Amino acid sequence: MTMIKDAVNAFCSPVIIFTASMVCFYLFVRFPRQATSMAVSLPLLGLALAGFAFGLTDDHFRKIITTPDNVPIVGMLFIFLYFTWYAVRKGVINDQRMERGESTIEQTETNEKVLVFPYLIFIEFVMALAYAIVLVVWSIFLKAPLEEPANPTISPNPSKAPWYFLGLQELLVYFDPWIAGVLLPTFIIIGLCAIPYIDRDTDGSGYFSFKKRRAVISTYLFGFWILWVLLIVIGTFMRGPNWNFFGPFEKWDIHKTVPLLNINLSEIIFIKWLGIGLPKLWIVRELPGILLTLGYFMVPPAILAKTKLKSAYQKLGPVRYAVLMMLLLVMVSVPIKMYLRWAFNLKYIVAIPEFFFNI
Amino acid sequence: MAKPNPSLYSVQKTFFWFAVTSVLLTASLAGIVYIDAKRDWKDYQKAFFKLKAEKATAELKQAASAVDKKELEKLRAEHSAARKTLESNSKSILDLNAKLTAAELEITKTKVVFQDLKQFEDSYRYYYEEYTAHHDPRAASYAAKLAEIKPRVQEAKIKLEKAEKGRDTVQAGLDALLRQEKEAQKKVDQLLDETTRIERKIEAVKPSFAKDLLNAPMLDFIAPTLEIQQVVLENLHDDYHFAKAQKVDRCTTCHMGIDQKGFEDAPQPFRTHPNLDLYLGSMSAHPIEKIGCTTCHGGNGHSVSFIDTAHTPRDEKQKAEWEKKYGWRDLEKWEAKMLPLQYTQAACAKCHTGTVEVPQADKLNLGRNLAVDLGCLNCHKVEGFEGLWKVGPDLTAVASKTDETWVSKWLQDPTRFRPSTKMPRIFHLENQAGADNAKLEDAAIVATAKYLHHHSAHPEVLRAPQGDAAMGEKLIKDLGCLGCHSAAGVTAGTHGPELSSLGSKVNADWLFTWLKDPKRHSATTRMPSLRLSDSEAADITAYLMSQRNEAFDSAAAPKADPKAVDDLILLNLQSKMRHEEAVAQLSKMAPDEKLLYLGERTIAHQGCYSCHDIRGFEQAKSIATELSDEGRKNLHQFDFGYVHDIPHTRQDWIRKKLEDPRVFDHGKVKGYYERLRMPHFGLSEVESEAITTFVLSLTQEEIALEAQDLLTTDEQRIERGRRLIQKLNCQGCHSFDGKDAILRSITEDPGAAPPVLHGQGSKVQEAWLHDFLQHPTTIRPWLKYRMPTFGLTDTETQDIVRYFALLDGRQTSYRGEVLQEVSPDRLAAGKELFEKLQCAKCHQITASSQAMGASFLAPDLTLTKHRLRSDWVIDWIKDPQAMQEGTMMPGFFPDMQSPLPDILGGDAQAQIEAIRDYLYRYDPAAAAESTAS
Amino acid sequence: MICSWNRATLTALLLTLFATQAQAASVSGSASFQGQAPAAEPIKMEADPSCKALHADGIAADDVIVNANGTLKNVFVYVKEGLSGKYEAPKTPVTLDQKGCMYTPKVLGVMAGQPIEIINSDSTLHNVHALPKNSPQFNLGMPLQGMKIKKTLAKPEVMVKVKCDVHPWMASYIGVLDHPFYAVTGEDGSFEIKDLPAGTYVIEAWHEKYGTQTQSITIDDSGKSDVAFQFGV
Amino acid sequence: MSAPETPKKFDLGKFITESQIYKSIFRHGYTTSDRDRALSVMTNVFFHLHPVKVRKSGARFGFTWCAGGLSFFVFLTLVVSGILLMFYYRPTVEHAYNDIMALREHVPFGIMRELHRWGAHAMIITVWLHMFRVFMTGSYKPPREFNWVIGVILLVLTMLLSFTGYLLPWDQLAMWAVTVGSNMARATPFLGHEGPGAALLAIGDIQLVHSGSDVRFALLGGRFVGAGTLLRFYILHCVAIPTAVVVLMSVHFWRIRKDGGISGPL
Repeated sequence: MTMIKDAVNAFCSPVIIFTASMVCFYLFVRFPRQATSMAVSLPLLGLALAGFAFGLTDDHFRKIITTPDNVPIVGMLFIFLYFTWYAVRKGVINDQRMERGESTIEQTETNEKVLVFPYLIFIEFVMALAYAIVLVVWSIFLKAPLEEPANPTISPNPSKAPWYFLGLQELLVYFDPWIAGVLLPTFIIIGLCAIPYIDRDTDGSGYFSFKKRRAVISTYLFGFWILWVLLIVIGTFMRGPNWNFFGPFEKWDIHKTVPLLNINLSEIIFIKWLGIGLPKLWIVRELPGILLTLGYFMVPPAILAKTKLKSAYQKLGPVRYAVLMMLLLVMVSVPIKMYLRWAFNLKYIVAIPEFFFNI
Repeated sequence: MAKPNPSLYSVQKTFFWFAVTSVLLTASLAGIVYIDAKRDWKDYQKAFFKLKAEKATAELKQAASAVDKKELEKLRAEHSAARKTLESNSKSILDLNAKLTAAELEITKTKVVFQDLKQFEDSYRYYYEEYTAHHDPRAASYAAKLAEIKPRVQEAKIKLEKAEKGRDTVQAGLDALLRQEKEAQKKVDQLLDETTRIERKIEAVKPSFAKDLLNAPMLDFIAPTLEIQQVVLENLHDDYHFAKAQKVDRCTTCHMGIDQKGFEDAPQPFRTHPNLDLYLGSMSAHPIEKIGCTTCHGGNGHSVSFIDTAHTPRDEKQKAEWEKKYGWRDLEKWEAKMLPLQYTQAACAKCHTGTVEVPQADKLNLGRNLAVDLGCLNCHKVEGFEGLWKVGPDLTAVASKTDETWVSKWLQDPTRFRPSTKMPRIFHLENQAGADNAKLEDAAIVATAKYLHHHSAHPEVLRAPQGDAAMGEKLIKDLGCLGCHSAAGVTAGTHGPELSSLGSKVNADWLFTWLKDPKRHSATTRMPSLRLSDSEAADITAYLMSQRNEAFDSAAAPKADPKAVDDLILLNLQSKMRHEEAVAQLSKMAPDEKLLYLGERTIAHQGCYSCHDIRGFEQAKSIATELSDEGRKNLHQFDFGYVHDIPHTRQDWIRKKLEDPRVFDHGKVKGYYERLRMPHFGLSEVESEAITTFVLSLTQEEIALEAQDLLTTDEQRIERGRRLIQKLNCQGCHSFDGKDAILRSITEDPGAAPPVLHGQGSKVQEAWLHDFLQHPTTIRPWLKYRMPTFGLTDTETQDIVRYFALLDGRQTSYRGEVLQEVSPDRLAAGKELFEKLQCAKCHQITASSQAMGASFLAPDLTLTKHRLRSDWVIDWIKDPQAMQEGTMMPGFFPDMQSPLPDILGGDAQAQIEAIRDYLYRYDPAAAAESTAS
Repeated sequence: MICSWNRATLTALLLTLFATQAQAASVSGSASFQGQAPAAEPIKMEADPSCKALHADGIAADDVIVNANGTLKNVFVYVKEGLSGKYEAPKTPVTLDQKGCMYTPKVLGVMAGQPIEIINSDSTLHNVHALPKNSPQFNLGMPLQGMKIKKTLAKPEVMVKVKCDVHPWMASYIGVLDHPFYAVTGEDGSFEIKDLPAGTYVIEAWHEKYGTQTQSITIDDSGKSDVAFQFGV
Repeated sequence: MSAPETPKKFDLGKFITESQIYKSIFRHGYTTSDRDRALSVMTNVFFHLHPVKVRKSGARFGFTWCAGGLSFFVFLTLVVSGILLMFYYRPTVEHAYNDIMALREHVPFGIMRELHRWGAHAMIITVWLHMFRVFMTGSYKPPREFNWVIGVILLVLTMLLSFTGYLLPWDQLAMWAVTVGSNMARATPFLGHEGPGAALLAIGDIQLVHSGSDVRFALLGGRFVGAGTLLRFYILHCVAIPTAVVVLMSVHFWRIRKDGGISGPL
C-alpha cells in the first residue's frame, strides 16, 4: 500500500502530470474511434474508479476529496469525462455514417417535429425533479463549510480562490498576476466569443461530429481539459501550504521547503552566455526577450500562412487569420512558458520591474 | 426519408419517471423537515426535562411523606362535614343566588341611567364653560340645563349606591353560608401547599401530547417548549476583527442545569456548575447574566452543537470518550477553542488585572509566582510584569565568593550540586547531545566561568574568626533563617537557596562577610541583615562551611578542548565577517583571550545577564520572545517541529516546552548557535501545569472597562505593597493577608513563632512602624527569632506602612495618638486594676518591675504609647486570642465579665479603658521617683 | 461521684433504648512500667517567689510518675474504635485545679461539650492556656485566689494540652471524647472502663512522655475483660 | 363520453376542470389531444418559452443533455433559496457570520444555505456543460453566433455571481478566497496600482493610479477586503448581477427561438 502511494506521489510532479495528460489527450484526439470504443473506455473507466476507490482508503486523500467545497470538483470531473466521451463517441458514429454516405442521426430527424408538450417539457420536468433530489440529498448529507470568523491578521496557508478560479491561480506560479489574472482571462473570454466568427463553416452545425471539425474540437478540448480543468485539479488537490506541490497521498506539511532557482532570460543571456553582466538600461537588457516575444507572435503566423495553413489563410482572410493566430499563440504560450520554467528555471522572458511589466 | 413520426417516446413511460422522482423528492423534502426537527440540543432538553421530572417526583414523594397524614385526614373530614352542611342548605343557597342575580340586574340598570346622565352633565358643563369664556349668550341656557340635571344625577347616584348595597347584603349572606366550607378547603390546601407546588413543577416539565404537538416539526415555530436558551452579554464582545459582535452564549441550551442547585451528580451536560456562590449565581461575583460562559471557558457561544462550540477535551482519555459519545473532532481552523478545564483559570486574568494574585485562582497564582521566582519574566518580556528584580545572584564580584572550577562544574548541571536549585540547566541538554556537541558545551562553560572571574570585582573581605559549628546550626534554626532558606536538615523556606553543601562552594571569609552585611557585597541582594554579632556570624559560618557535597567535590571539572573553543569562536566571527578574515582574527588571539571572547559570546547568547548582574552586560537586551499576547498567539506560529506525540494545541505546546524546552529541535538539523536556548527547569507536573495556565492567561484581549474588575487607587497601593512583601518574603516569617508563614508552621509553640500581622494596620502607629521597619528593635524578649534589617528606602517603607494601614481600611496620617482628658479617679482605678490583675508579673514596665526572668514573657509596656493605637489596645485586652491566636497574653474579661466587680462598678469596658488610659499616661521616670520615695 | 452516678443512669437509659444490644460489661487493667524509672527533676520555681513559697521543700516534675508497685500513673486509657451510637455529654462539670502552682489532676478525661471548671487556688496570677487543635483555643488570666471559670471543649481530641504561660513548668492534659468510656490510671496504675456494650474495640493508652499504645479486645456478654499496657524507656 | 346510464354520478376531476376558476387559469382541458397540448404551451407563460413544436432531434435528451434548461432551473432554485436567505442574513460584519452560524445551527429551514451554496456550484457545472455541448454539436455557428456570445457573457456572470456570494458568510474561507481572487485586479494593466503601465499614468509627481484609486479599490470598496466589500459584494450578488443575468437570459431564450429553435442540423 505505502509503496504504491509513494510511487504515485513520486510520479506526481506538475511536469509529469502535465506531460502525461498531454500525451493522453493527443492519443484521444488522434484515435477517437478506438478511444471511445467500449473495449478501451470501459477498462479505463474501471481503472479510474478503482484508482479513486483506492485513493479513498488514504486519510489525506479522502480529507481533501471530501472537503465540502471540493466535492463538486470531483463530481464535475466524472460528469465531464462522461460527456466528453459521449460527445466524441457520437461524433465518431456520425462520422462513420457520413463516410458510408448516410446522413447523421440528427439529420434523419431534423425535419420531424414533435410537440413541446409533453415531449420536451416532460424531459425538462423529470430532469428538474432529479436535480432537485440530488441537490436536497447533497445538502442534507454535506454541510456547507463555515470556518472561523474572517480575520485579516491570519492568512490561511494555503489561501485559495474559489475552485473555478484555481486554474488561474495555478498559473500564477508561471506568470505574473497581470497575465494570469487579467490578460489570460480576458483572452479566454474574447477567444470564446470569437469562436463563431472564426469557425464559420456551417458544415457540422447542429450535430455531433468529429472528423470534419477535428482541429477545432481538438483545440477546444485542449483548452478546456488541459489548460482549465487540469490546472484546477492541480491547484485544488495538489497545491498545499506555500503553494508547494504535493502528491495525492502526501501530507500537507507547512514546513516543506523546495529550492526556487528561477532566473530571467536576460540573466541567462548576459551573464551565463555572454558573461558581460547586465546592461544598466532596461531596454538594452530586455531587448533579447522583447525580440523573442515579438518574434513568437510575428514569425510563425507568417511562415504558416505561406505553408501549412495556406488554405486556412485563404479561407479566413488576413484579419480573421491574424486574430486566430494571436489567440492560438497566446493559448500555446501557456504550456510553453510552463515547460520553459520546468526545463530552464526560466522566470521571465521579459522582466521590466520598473513598470511592473514582466512576461 | 421515413414518414414523420409525431411522437418522440411513450408518454406513459415518463409517468413512471414522474412518479419515481416525485416520490423521491417528497422523501428528500421530508428529510429536510426531519433534520430541522432532529437537533441534538432538543434531545438534550428532553432528557433534562425528564431528569428534572424524576427529581421532582422524588421530591414529591418526600414532601408527601412529610405531610401529616392524621392531620390531613382530620382536615378532610372537617371539609366533607362542611360540605354536607352546605348541601343541606342548598335550598337557601339557591334562593340567595337568585336574589343575587336580581340585585346584579338592578345595579346594571341603575348604572346605565347614572352614566347617561353623567355624560350629559359633563357635556353641559363643557359648553357652559366654553361659552362663558367667550362671552357667548348661549351660556345662560347651559347654566339652566346644568342646574336642571344636577339633582337628577345625584338621584341616580343614590339609586345606584342603594342597589349596590342590596347586592352586598345578599353576597354577605351567601358568603356566610359558604365560609365554613371554604375555610376547610383552604386548610387542606395549605397542608398540601408544598406537594401542590411540586406537582405543578412536574406538570411543567413532564412530557405530554400537547407539548409534543407544540414541538412537532413545522408547528414548532408557534410556542415550542424546547427552545434555544441564551444570555446576551451587555458589555462583552466577540472580536470579529473588523467589528465587535455582542457576545451571546447559548451554552445553557444544553447545559440546562448549570445554574440550578440539585444537579451536582447529574450526568453531563446537565451538571450544576461547581461553587455557585462564586460563579453563575445571581448574587455571586460572576453572575451568568453578566459574565456568561465563554468569557471564561472560551469556545463559540453562538453555536449549539457539541463540535462547533469548540469543546476541548482535558486529556486523551476524555478525547477518546468524546469521540465515541459525541463524534467529537478537532476544529482545526477554529482559533478560539475552549480552554481545557485544567487551564480555565487562565481566563481569570482577562478581567482581574493589576493584582499580584487573583483571589481563589490558586493555579494561576502559583504559575505567576513561579514565573517570577524562576526568572521566566526576567528573560521574557510581558506587559504588566516589567521592572522585576533579577532572580539570580549578583555575579559582579563572584571571584571573592567562589572559584572558576566550581562555577564551571555548577554550569554543567546545577542540580548535581543542589537538587532544589532554581537555576535551570542550560548546557548539555538533548539538542546538544553527542560527543562533539558535549565538547562545544564544555568549552562554552569553561569560557563563561573564565569571563565571570576575569571581570569580577574584588571587594574587601573580612577575616572569619573561629566559630562553633554546633552553635551555628542552632542559631540558624533560632534566628529565623529558615523563613527563607532550607538548612540544617530542615526543609522550610524556598525564597532563598537551600544552604546545605555551602562548604563546597564558598570560602569562609566571604561567607562571614556576607552574613555580617549582605548589602556590602551586593547592593541588589534581597538577603537582609540579621544584625549578627561577630561570634554569631562566625558560628553560622563554621556550621555552613562544614556542610559539603562530596560527590560534587570529587566530580571532574569540565575542560575546554582547544579545537572546540576555536570552532565556536570561528562560528561567532563568521557571523560578522568573511571566513578568511575570521580565521585570521582567530589566529591572532592568545589562548586566554580566546576563552574570554568565547565567554562573552556565550553569556550574550544564553542571556545569563537577564537573571544575574554581570559586568559588561549592563545594557544588554533580553534574548527571549515577548509573551504579552502568548495566550492568543496563533497556533500556526507555534513550531511543533517533528513532535507528534502531543495534540497540536497552544496549551500542549506551552506545556511541552516547559517540561522539555529543547524538544522541538528534535529531528532538525541546526547549527550550534541556531538551536533552541530555553533552559531546563526540571518542573514538576503541578508546576508546569500552573505555569502553562499563567502563560495562557497572558492576552491583550480588550475587555470593556465595565466588565473588568478595576482596582481603586487604594487597591493599587495595596498591590504595590504586596509586590514588595513578596519580594522581601515577609510572609516567610509572619502570617497575614491570607498567607500562612512557613516559620510559623515549623515552630511548635505558636507563642514562640514570629507574630501574626493580621490587623497590623489598626494595631500600631504609623510613625513607629516606619522606624521599626528601618531600624528593628526587640519588642518580644522571649522570641529568639530576629526581625532582620532590610535596608529599605523611605519610599519602600512608606509603601509597606500604607499597605498595612489600607489592608485594615485605614489611610495613613503619621499623626500618632491624641490623648483625651482623663479624670484622676479613672487613672487611679487603672492603676489599681493594673496591680490587681498582676500585669507586671509578665510585662516589664520599669526597671524595678517584678517581671519574671528578665522580661521573659511580654513586651515592655513603656513602649505602648508610642507603638500602639489606643483603640487597638482596648480590643486586645478584651480578647487577645481573637487577635493573635496562640498568644501567651491571657484574657481577663471572658465574655466581658470583669473578675473585679468592685472597681468602676464592675463595668468591664470602663475597666479596660481605665487600664489603657493608665498605660498611655504612665511616666517611667515619675514612677521610679515615687517608688524610690 | 455525681458524675459516675450520672454515667450509670445514662448507660441504663441507653440500655433500655437499645435493648437489642448486648449487655454492658467492663474493661479493666493496668499500665505497667518497665525498666529504670527516670529520676524526677526538681522544678525551679525561683522565677515566681509566691510559688516558691508554697513548696518550701521543693517539688519534683510530674511528667513521669512511677508508682511504688512499678506501674505508671497518669496514663489515659480510652476506647478508640468500635463504638457506635451517640452519647449525651453530662452537665456536671469536671474540675481542674491550679494549686501550689501545679495542675490537679495532671491528666483528666472529659466528654466533648461537658463543662470543665477551672479553679485558681493560689494567690498568684495563673493563666489557663488550652491548646486544642479541633476546638477554639482559649487563654484566660486568673489573677485572684479562688477564682473559677467554666469552659467547654467542643470537639473530641486526645489530648488537649493546657499550660500556664506565667509558670512554664505547669502542664495538664485533657482527653476529650464523644463517649464516656475512658479512665486515668491512679496510684496503683490500674484503670477500669465500665458499662461498655459487648463488641470488639480498639483501646488506646496515652502517656505524656511515652506516647500511645493500642490493643484490640473483644468483650462478650459475660462482662469482664482485662487489658495490660506496658510502657518503658 | 359521459355514460347516459349514470348521469348523476359526481366526477370530481370534471367538476374541477370545468369550473370557471380552472378555465380562467388554464383555458384548456386536461386531455391528451394535440390541440390541448399545443394550447398548454401557447397559453402558459412558462411553457411559452418554448415553441409549440420542436425538431425531434433537438428534443432528445441525448442531444441537449438538458444542460441549458437545467441551468435555468438551477438559477430559479437559487433565486428562491437566495430570497429566503435574504430574510435572515444581514450583510454587516457584526452580524453576517453569526447569522450564517444561526442558519446552520437552529433556524428552521437553515438548510437553504446548503441548497444555495451547492446549487451555485451545480450551476457552474451545468453552465459549463451547456457550453461544452453547444460547442460539440457546432451549434454556435451562423446564424447563432451572437447567442453564443451572450452565452459566454452569461457564463462569466455565473462565475461572478458565485464569486460574490462566496464572500457573504464572512468566514476565513470566504475572506481569503476573495482576497486571493481580487488580488489579481491589483495587476490590471494601467488600472491596477501594481499593473504594468500604471506607473506611467502620473501628472508630475502625482500618481493617478495607487492602491486607493485603482480598479481593485473600486471592486472592494477599500484597500482590503472589509466591511465595505461585504456590502458591495452583497449588492452585486443580490441585485446587480442577477438583474443582468435575467435580462441576458431573456435575450438568450428569445434568440434561440429566432435563430431556428433548439439547435439541430439546419
